[in-house]
Amino acid sequence: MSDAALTQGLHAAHHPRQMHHFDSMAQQKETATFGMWVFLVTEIMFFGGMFAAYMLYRMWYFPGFAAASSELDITLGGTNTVVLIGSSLTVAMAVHAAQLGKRNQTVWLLIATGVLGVVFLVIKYFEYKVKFAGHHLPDGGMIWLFPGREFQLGPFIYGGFDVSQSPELAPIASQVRIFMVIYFALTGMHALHMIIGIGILAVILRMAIRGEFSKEWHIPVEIFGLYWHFVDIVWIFLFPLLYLVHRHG
Amino acid sequence: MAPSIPIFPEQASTLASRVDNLYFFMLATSGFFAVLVTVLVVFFAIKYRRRHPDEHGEPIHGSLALELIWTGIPFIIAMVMFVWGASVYFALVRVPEQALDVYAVGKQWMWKFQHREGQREINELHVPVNTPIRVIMTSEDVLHDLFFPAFRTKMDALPGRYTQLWFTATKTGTFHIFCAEYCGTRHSGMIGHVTVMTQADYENWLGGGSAGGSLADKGQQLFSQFACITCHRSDAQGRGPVLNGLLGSTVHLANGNTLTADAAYVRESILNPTAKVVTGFQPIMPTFQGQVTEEQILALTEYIKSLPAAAAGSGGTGGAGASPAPPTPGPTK
Amino acid sequence: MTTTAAAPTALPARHYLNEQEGVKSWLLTTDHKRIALLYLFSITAFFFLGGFFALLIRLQLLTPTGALMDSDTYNKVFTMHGVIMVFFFLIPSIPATLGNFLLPIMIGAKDLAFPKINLLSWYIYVLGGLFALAALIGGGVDTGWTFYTPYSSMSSNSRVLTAGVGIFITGFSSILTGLNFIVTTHRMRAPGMTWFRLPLFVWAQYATSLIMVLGTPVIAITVLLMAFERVLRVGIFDPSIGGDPVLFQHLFWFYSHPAVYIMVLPGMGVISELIASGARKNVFGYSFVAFSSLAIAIIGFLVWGHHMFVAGQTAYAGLVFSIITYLVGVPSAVKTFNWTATLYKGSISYDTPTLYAFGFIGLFLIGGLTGLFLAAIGLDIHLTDTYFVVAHFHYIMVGGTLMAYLGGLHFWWPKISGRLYPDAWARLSAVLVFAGFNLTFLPQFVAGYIGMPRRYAMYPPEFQVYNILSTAGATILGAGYLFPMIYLTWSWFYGKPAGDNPWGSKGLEWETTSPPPTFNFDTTPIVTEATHQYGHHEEVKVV
Amino acid sequence: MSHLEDGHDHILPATTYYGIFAVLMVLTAATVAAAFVDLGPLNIIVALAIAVVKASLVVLIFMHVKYGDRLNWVVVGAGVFWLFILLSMLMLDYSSRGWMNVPPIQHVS
Repeated sequence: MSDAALTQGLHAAHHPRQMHHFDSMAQQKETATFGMWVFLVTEIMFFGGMFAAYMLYRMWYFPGFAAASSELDITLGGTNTVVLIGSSLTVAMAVHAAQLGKRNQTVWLLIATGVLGVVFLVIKYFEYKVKFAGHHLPDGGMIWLFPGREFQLGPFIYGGFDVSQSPELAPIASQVRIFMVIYFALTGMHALHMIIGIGILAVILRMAIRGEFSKEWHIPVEIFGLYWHFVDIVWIFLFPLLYLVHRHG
Repeated sequence: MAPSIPIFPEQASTLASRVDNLYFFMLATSGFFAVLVTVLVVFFAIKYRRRHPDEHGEPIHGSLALELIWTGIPFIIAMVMFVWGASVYFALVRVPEQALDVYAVGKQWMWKFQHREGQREINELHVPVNTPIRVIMTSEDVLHDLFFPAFRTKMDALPGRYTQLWFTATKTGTFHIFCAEYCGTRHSGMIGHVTVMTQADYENWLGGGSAGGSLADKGQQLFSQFACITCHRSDAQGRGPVLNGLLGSTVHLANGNTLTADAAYVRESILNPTAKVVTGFQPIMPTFQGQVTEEQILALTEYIKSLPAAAAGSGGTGGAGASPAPPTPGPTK
Repeated sequence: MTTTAAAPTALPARHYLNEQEGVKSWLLTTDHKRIALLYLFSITAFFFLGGFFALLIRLQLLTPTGALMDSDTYNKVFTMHGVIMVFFFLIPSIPATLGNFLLPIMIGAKDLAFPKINLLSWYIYVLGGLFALAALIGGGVDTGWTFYTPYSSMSSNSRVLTAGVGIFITGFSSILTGLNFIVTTHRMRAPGMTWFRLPLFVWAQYATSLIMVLGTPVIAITVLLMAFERVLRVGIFDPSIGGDPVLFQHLFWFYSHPAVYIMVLPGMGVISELIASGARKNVFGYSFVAFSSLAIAIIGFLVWGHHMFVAGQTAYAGLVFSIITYLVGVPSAVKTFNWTATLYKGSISYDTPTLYAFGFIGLFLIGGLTGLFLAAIGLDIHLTDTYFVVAHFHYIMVGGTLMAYLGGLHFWWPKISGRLYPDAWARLSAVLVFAGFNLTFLPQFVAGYIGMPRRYAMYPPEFQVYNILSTAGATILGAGYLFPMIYLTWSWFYGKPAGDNPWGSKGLEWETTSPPPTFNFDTTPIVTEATHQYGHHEEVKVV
Repeated sequence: MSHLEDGHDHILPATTYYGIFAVLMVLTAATVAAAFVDLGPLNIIVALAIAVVKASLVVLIFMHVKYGDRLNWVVVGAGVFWLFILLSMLMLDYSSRGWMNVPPIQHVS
């Protein structure tokens, strides 16, 4: 690309990171961050479809949602909230360090972000494991994939009765089931975004270690920061919506 | 049916002409605009054709007045169409009080109709002329749509829900029934006929064959068969609410809400008994999901409807005044 | 064709097509023009595949009992026709080819903002397309392109999952294209290219991109949930365990109604350019045409419930959706009147692109006006799910979008290929397409009002005459589509060099060479006037 | 592109980030605490209100929208607005489900 630019003789000496089709570093940076923002809007709508389902079924099936939500581990969920907001802080500080051109600080803050991200996923793994062991993962036709994993109602309490022990509470069971579906869909999709984020983070960390970023050019850190913050924001909504449906009484 | 070439569907219901009038109005209005624009385009294209290669058009940039006119006029016409369409729609969805109920259940790939008098038909429906008919429908599997082109009405039949449509046929004869919502392989085979008969013919037809008695009779058999009767006793001593006079009455629920009992409530209470528990009763009724078909639910509903309203003094309160069931929580089937 | 300069004898020495050679230079290109050609090639393949299914549909319906195949096969054929035409042809058609090629040139940029993402979007499209083909080869899908639950999730025994994954993947291609266009329009305009100097095609692409970015993620998650439902029986759309099948329809149409505008808005943008160039005149009421695109894009998100008037949504929701639907009709009317007024005192050519533009106005007029019938909620009860609807949306999508696409292709082909196509053949095909189209779909309005339901493999005999007319028309239409494919391919190799500006048109794309150089312009252009200013633009006249 | 800034980042002092983090922590505690108090229908409103405040802080400060291009405000606003369209138009149907659509069965004498 730089060859073509040279032969065209269009570009005066410019920063080596400036791509051929931009006129200035400022334009390039504004373009990249704006692009990320537009992408995040699509992400809002992507989660929006699931939030729509959540809203409808919460309205219809509040008892089931209350029973199922109260079975989620609020300690683990709360810890994860703290962890994720903490990682938001570290990534914000990483961008800050990159803006100031402090390489070492950027590297360590990115590592901290990654560690917190992994901690979040590990905690999530243990939460999922409990649900899996309790057969709360709706599996439907995939019995062959999860032998003996038929959906069961673990100790979901509704109106003082254990739902799993009372056949007449079976209707609550389907409500619980729908909550669990939405829970796994939302948190699963969120966790997938975390995993992708950690993958991107690894690439950026490598670039940071190699000293590729500078005061003038640190676009990747910045747009990664935007992405990571967005994932954090999703969790900020997921936590009260999933874990805190009906904690009183 | 004679293979003649129809250009217009037969008008065979009271509302058909209202729908058609709206259609003609739309045809006229949009025809006018289509012709107007087409004539202008053709006229301009000929009059202002390019006469030599270097010619330019006149630089006319626009006119606020014209823009306002051709924003305003379509807007007004659109609002007229909306209001007209809405008024026809109200007529199509507002069922007359004295309508005769017929039940329809869609199933891949047939329509099953049940008359209250007990007749059951598949892909055939017999109705009397000049009588408002309401079809209450549901589906046993996927989405279907009951479509009567000659009556200008249709409605989706959804699994798990009741929907309805109504019509008053104005002509005797045989007309198409189509399934209009794609429902799988034999979707195009899910068609039938509605036969509109004179009142007298219809009475005869009704008298012809109702082997199992009326729909309510069938419901009564089911009521015993499923042992509903052990809890839902008419003497207000059962563990479930008295059902006499239930439909149309106000039900007070355990969670403090009230509702007006209708077919959907009855259906939900059979399949999902704990969803709406009557106040003073325990959520002890087992679900009948998977044990009872949609048609049987309709029969049960019809039976409940036929119960004398004034029994046991519980009146229209859906058994709220009955003594509450003994407190037996937990698994008591 | 009108040529103002002496006929050129050769293509320019260096241009984007010969800058680099070899398959690899195409598969790894980040040049928006080459990516546009990659798209052109792939969507043409899908168009003819979808067209083949259309032909099968028309042949089947020649006789009431179905002349060709059994119901099951027919259901798969119309589903694959719909899926391929909607997701793999119409949605990418104008944006990914003409938009990709022209948007940067029209705003005086060297490329799109994110060239690599642009290439990525093509690969994603191809991957999605491969899934669709896998579904097809693996036995087909029989749900209809709408994938309504619970049929798709619980009942159908066909390759729903594979097709769903294909649509899910292709959605991201659409999102990335839209994202690229939005960012490019905001950030990459040449000096002097203010918003109100943008060609109307760019406005239309911008409005389209908004829908792609805001709507597509919702269909992605909806299809995903449907797939979960199908595999895991999770119950989210299954009424027997508490789900609501109507929720699927809401989420589906939240995207799929605006998707109609993804298809037709770019077409409207093309027509604005064709009319302006064909009449050598700036478009009448520029800002009204520009803002009507945005209005359509935004209001278009508020009307999805008009697909569900009989689906079990409430009467109240139906009424609100009905009235908003009428509102979205107004900007479309404004556009049509402005195009017509543009012709007034123009210098109108009868070149092929102009013929297509006239055809578009005629067909879009019918498509749009019949939309008013369907928006009237009392009338829609009778019309919905009949052939009236089929005819209506084909008038919009095929009569509108496809006419505009072909018109645009003929208009910019000299720019894309650097060569001229045989004009007589092109005009003949334009006429064939117009005539064939009307013969195919006008009878369907009549059949629909009489009550012929859509998606029927067999039908009562009284509808036969309309189906015969339709099939006859489809044959002509097919020929009309085949010709351009042949003579455009021919002209790619043997056509006469076109010169920079064969139409004597205004616009940045006509100021560079044909074909353009890799970076579009030798020097960054500086824009000093609004779009399509012909003649003496200092004496601006307002009537 | 005249409206672009000169390309220099708007650099916030590090203390701002720590301050915002502290506020976010306090709000997290508040949302948990509020959930254990019976506020009736207000519970969900309080929970969402706190979440919106938290999200706004992240968007405005951590993501620099407060200091960036006006365009980014528009983009964020568009995202929120379209989500609102989706949810509210959906509710148009579901919130009126009980009004009329279910056929009441009357007594036919």
